[in-house]
Formats: sequence, structure tokens, C-alpha cells
Amino acid sequence: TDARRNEEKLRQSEEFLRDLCVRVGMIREEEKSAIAREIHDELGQLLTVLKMDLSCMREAGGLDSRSVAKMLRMESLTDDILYRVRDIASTLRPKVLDLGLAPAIEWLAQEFSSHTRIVCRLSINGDELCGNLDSTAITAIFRIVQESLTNAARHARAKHIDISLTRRGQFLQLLIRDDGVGFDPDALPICCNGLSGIRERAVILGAELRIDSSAHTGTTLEVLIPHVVTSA
Amino acid sequence: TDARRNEEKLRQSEEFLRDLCVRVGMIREEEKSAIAREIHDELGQLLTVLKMDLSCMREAGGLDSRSVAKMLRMESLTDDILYRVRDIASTLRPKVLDLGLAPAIEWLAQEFSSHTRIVCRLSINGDELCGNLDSTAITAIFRIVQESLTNAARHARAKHIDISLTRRGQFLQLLIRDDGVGFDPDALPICCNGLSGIRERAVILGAELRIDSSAHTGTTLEVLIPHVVTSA
Amino acid sequence: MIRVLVADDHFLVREGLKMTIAAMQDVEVVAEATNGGEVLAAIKTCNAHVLLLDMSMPGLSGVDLVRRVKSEWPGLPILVLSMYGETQLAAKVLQSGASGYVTKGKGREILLSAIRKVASGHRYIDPDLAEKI
Ligand SMILES: Nc1ncnc2c1ncn2[C@@H]1O[C@H](COP(=O)(O)OP(=O)(O)OP(=O)(O)O)[C@@H](O)[C@H]1O
Ligand SMILES: Nc1ncnc2c1ncn2[C@@H]1O[C@H](COP(=O)(O)OP(=O)(O)OP(=O)(O)O)[C@@H](O)[C@H]1O
Ligand SMILES: [K+]
Ligand SMILES: [Mg+2]
Ligand SMILES: [Mg+2]
Ligand SMILES: [Mg+2]
Repeated sequence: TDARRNEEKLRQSEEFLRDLCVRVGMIREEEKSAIAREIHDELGQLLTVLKMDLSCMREAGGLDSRSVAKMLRMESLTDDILYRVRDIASTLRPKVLDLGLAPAIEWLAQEFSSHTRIVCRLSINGDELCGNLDSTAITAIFRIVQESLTNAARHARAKHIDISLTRRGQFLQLLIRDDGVGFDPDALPICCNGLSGIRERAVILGAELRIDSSAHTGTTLEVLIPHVVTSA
Repeated sequence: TDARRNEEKLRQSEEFLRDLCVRVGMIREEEKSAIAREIHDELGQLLTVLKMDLSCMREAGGLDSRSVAKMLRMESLTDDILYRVRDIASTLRPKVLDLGLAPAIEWLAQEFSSHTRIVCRLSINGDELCGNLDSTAITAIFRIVQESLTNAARHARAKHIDISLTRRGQFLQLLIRDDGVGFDPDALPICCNGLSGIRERAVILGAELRIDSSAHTGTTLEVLIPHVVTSA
Repeated sequence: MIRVLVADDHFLVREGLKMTIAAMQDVEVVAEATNGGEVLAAIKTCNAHVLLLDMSMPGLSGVDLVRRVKSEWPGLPILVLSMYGETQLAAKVLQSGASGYVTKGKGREILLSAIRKVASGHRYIDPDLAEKI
């Protein structure tokens, strides 16, 4: 019975930690979207007003040419700041996530291809299923794809990446495959955050995670997301 | 032996989750300081430049009084935006954390008192010990104090808060006590993030956490941080 | 003329500071620096009366740079310009040997009084912070 009690204690502590982990992951995303909203809405708004004030004053006329040049400079400075604000906000949480998983992944793949010139092929067949995912799950899946693409670009020297999202019985299967140089998933330095972020998201999704990688085949990441998650 | 194996599996999974939790907490803080830095270094600097441009143009003279009024309006708008930028960045991660735990908590208490008019008494005696804390630990302790103050302000209707940090043998003891209405720590709604954030930080610190609360005595939060954490 | 060495890693900020100072009757910019190393090198040659110093630059910067400059050039007043408005930071910077602390975004008037004050051997603290200290 001593062993029993120990086991029970351990199970409880495991449960506690799992809850905590899910909770923390959710908070992190909530925090990010709150900051993104604040930056985007508050700063964006105020800067837009400033921009309009500047243009108005210049267009009202009555300024000498040196002053007009200065005003133009300030307007373009304000544009730069606005651009940085949008950029920071969308890095924190892309607005496109509100449209659902398929559009968000399409956007991501498109951005990725245009920045890296790596060909990115999409196949999303579980779309009916995706419609049922709650926003926590959508964000978690999105972040997994995002980090996988970043890794492929930074480490794999890949030419092609395939992303597929398919229904498999009770599961939604996410596959991300690159044709790059591969690596040994069991011999990783502990300094890196990307893969543990992916693992954290898998825990949040209650999903199974598999990483296959070798120099010949490149890297394949598979996430099996139970259907249960989708009814929220 | 079956029980043994199960127990071992459970323990591994517990270990995995604890690691993950610590990792995720660290990433979250890193993310926040990266955004804070970006906001300060990029947005803050550009806004400063804009402000200088505006002031110079106005002070150079040659503008009619309507234009001067408009310029003043834009300058004060820019001040507002700068103020928001500072505020967002310091909510993410106050720079004062770089100075160490004692100054950071002093700053927190000062800001808190001036915003809420709740008296905040500090007693930091473990300062020599604090000097040994690494930045992860300092941030975790800071966040615990921060959330406790927020809770006291939002829920406790407290008049006074005492914060103390004292050496207790092999431990650093953090106490946060308010004289408010109290609550039942065992009957909490699951919607809230604050206390689970505190729990998460305790896990990161490898610390023991105790919450005592009743309508008579207010709320006391105790965190016992093992000395081990301090040698990093 | 008060001779000022301007140190900031941000190009546009340096330009802005130079423009602001250009409009001051009794102040002139005699040299610029974009990091700690350049600051230390420039001090040797430019015979500045005031070092106008950005708090965060790459490499040696902030409190460490203030200490270093003070130990080598104890007679050179340092006026720190910073994005940060926490009083504890200002206190720390002043304690490390700086003569003044001003948060960025303040207008020409404040910058001018601050430069004059520290050039004449006095201290200057941002009015927004002074009331809190
Ligand atoms: N698709 C890939 N192809 C080749 N190597 C990879 C791939 N994905 C990951 N790796 C290897 O695994 C390591 C860990 O990846 P991880 O994402 O955890 O960290 P990182 O990308 O190095 O840093 P970061 O914390 O910024 O993500 C990488 O440094 C790289 O060596
Ligand atoms: N110092 C306190 N005094 C009285 N009640 C408290 C105190 N701290 C917490 N509580 C109670 O415990 C609950 C949970 O606190 P917790 O910080 O987890 O969530 P919250 O403050 O409601 O929301 P948030 O997620 O924004 O923190 C509160 O809603 C409140 O009822
Ligand atoms: K001048
Ligand atoms: Mg990575
Ligand atoms: Mg709370
Ligand atoms: Mg700088």
C-alpha cells in the first residue's frame, strides 16, 4: 500500500504539473495577444492621429519650403513608427489567426516562401474538422507550424517543405516535412527553445508528437491531435 | 515490478513536465524582455526623434500663432505616445530588474502605493542572499510579489501590505501579508491566472508555497526558496 | 561656449540632438560617439566640457560606462539621457558618478538647463523624477 500511495502522490503531482503547463501556455498566448492589442490599438491609433495632424498642417499651406520639407520628414518618420508598431503587433499575434486555422497557415506559408524562397506546399484536408477547433488549439497548432518553418529555414538548408493537415479517424494529423540535412532529435543541446515550445504545445493539445529526422530523409514532424480537443 | 515500472514512468513524466514548466516560464520572460527591448529601442528612439523635430521646428520661429498651437498639440500627443510606450515596456519587464531584487521590489511597492494609496511596508533583510540569485530567480520572485500586490488591490480591500524577505537557515523566506477580507484558497474558480502564475513561479524556484487566508486575518502568502537556487 | 560630446548609438537620435543643440546660443557639439569604446577614445581628443550620454548602447554602456569614464576623467560632468523613467535607475546612475539624468523626449528648454547646470558643476535631475525621489 506504500507503493500505492506513492504512485497516487506521483500521479497527482503529474496531473498538477500538466494542468499548470497547459495553463501557462494559454496565459502566454493571452499575454501576447493582450500586448499585441494594446500596441496595435493604443499606439496605432495615437500615431494615426499624429500622422493626420502633420499632413493637415502641411496641406493647409502657408508654410515656407523649408518647413514643408521638415513636415514631410516628420510624416515619413511617423510612417516608419507605425510600420514598426504593426510589425511588432503581428509578430506577437498575427491578426489572421482570427480567421481560422487554414487561412492562418496559408498566410504563414506564403510569408515564409516569399521571405526564404523555399517552396512550401500545403494540403489541408481536415478543414471541416478545423472548424471545430477552439482558439487555444488553433493558436497552438499555428505556433507549431511557425516554429517548424523557422527551424527548416535556419537549420535544414531545405528546398521544399510540405505541410499537411488531414483527418485520421479520431485524430487530426499535422505533418511538416522538409528535405533538408536532418538532425539527431535525441542529441540536442539544451540551450534551445524552439522544440520545447513545440513540445509544450503538444501537451496543450493533448497530442502525440513524433520527430523523425536523418540526413537522407530530412526532417518530419508529426502531431496527432485527438478529436476530443475540437469540441470545446 | 509492474508497480515499480509504472512508478518510474510516472516519475519520468513528472520530471519531463517540471522541466517543461521551468523552460516555458523562462521563455515567457525572455519573450517579454525581447519585446520590451524592441519597444524601447525601436519605437522609443524614433518617437524621441520625432519629438525633437517638432520642438525644433516650433522653436525655430517663423510660424503663425495657429501653426504654433498645432505644433504644441502634436508635441503633447507625442509625449502621450512616449508615455504609453514606456508604460507598456515596463509592464512587460521593468528595467529596474537589472539592478537586483531589492531595488526592483522597492520600485514595485512605490508604484503600487502611489497608484492605490494602500500603504506598503518593506523589510528586506536577506539582501546579501539576494545578491546571489540569478536573473531567472529574481524575475520569478518579482512576479510573485507583483501578482500578490495586484490581487490585494483588486480583491482584498486591504489598508496595509507588508512585504518581507528574510533569510531562514537554508531558505530565503518571502512573506506578503495584507489586512484585507481574505478568501478560501481551496475553493477557487478555475478561470483565474494569477495564483497559477504564482504556483508556476514557485515550481521554477523549486520553492514551497503556502497561502493562509481568512476574513479575520487577511491573506498571507509565504514562499520558501531554497538557498540552492541562489548559486547559479 | 559649452563643448559637448554626444554619445548615442541611434543615428537619428544623434542627428536630432545635434539639431537641437545647434539652436542653443552657448552650446556646441564637438564630437560624437556611438558606443563605449568611441566615447573613451573621443574624450581624449575633443576637450569636451560635458558628456551627453545615452544609457543603452552596444558594448560597454550604462552604469558601467559612467563608472569607467568617471575613474579616468573625474572632472568631466556626465549628463545621462535615457528612455527609462524609473527613479531607482536614475538614483543608481547618479550614485555611479553622473551629474545629471534626463529622460528622452524632453524639449530643448530642459536639455539646455541640464547642460548648463552640469557644465557649471551642479547636478540636474529630470523634473518628472525629482518629485518622486
Ligand atoms: N528542420 C530541421 N532541420 C535540421 N536541424 C534542425 C531542424 N529543426 C531543428 N534542428 C536542430 O535542432 C536544434 C534545436 O532546435 P530548436 O528549435 O529547439 O532550437 P533553435 O532553432 O536552435 O533555437 P530557437 O530557440 O531560436 O528555436 C537546432 O539547433 C538544429 O540543430
Ligand atoms: N489577497 C487576496 N485577498 C482576497 N481575495 C483574494 C486575494 N488573492 C486572491 N484572491 C481571490 O482568489 C481569486 C483568484 O486569484 P487569481 O489571482 O488567481 O485570479 P484573479 O485575480 O481573479 O484574476 P487574474 O487572472 O487577473 O489574476 C480571486 O478572484 C479572489 O477571489
Ligand atoms: K549652438
Ligand atoms: Mg528553432
Ligand atoms: Mg490575480
Ligand atoms: Mg541607445
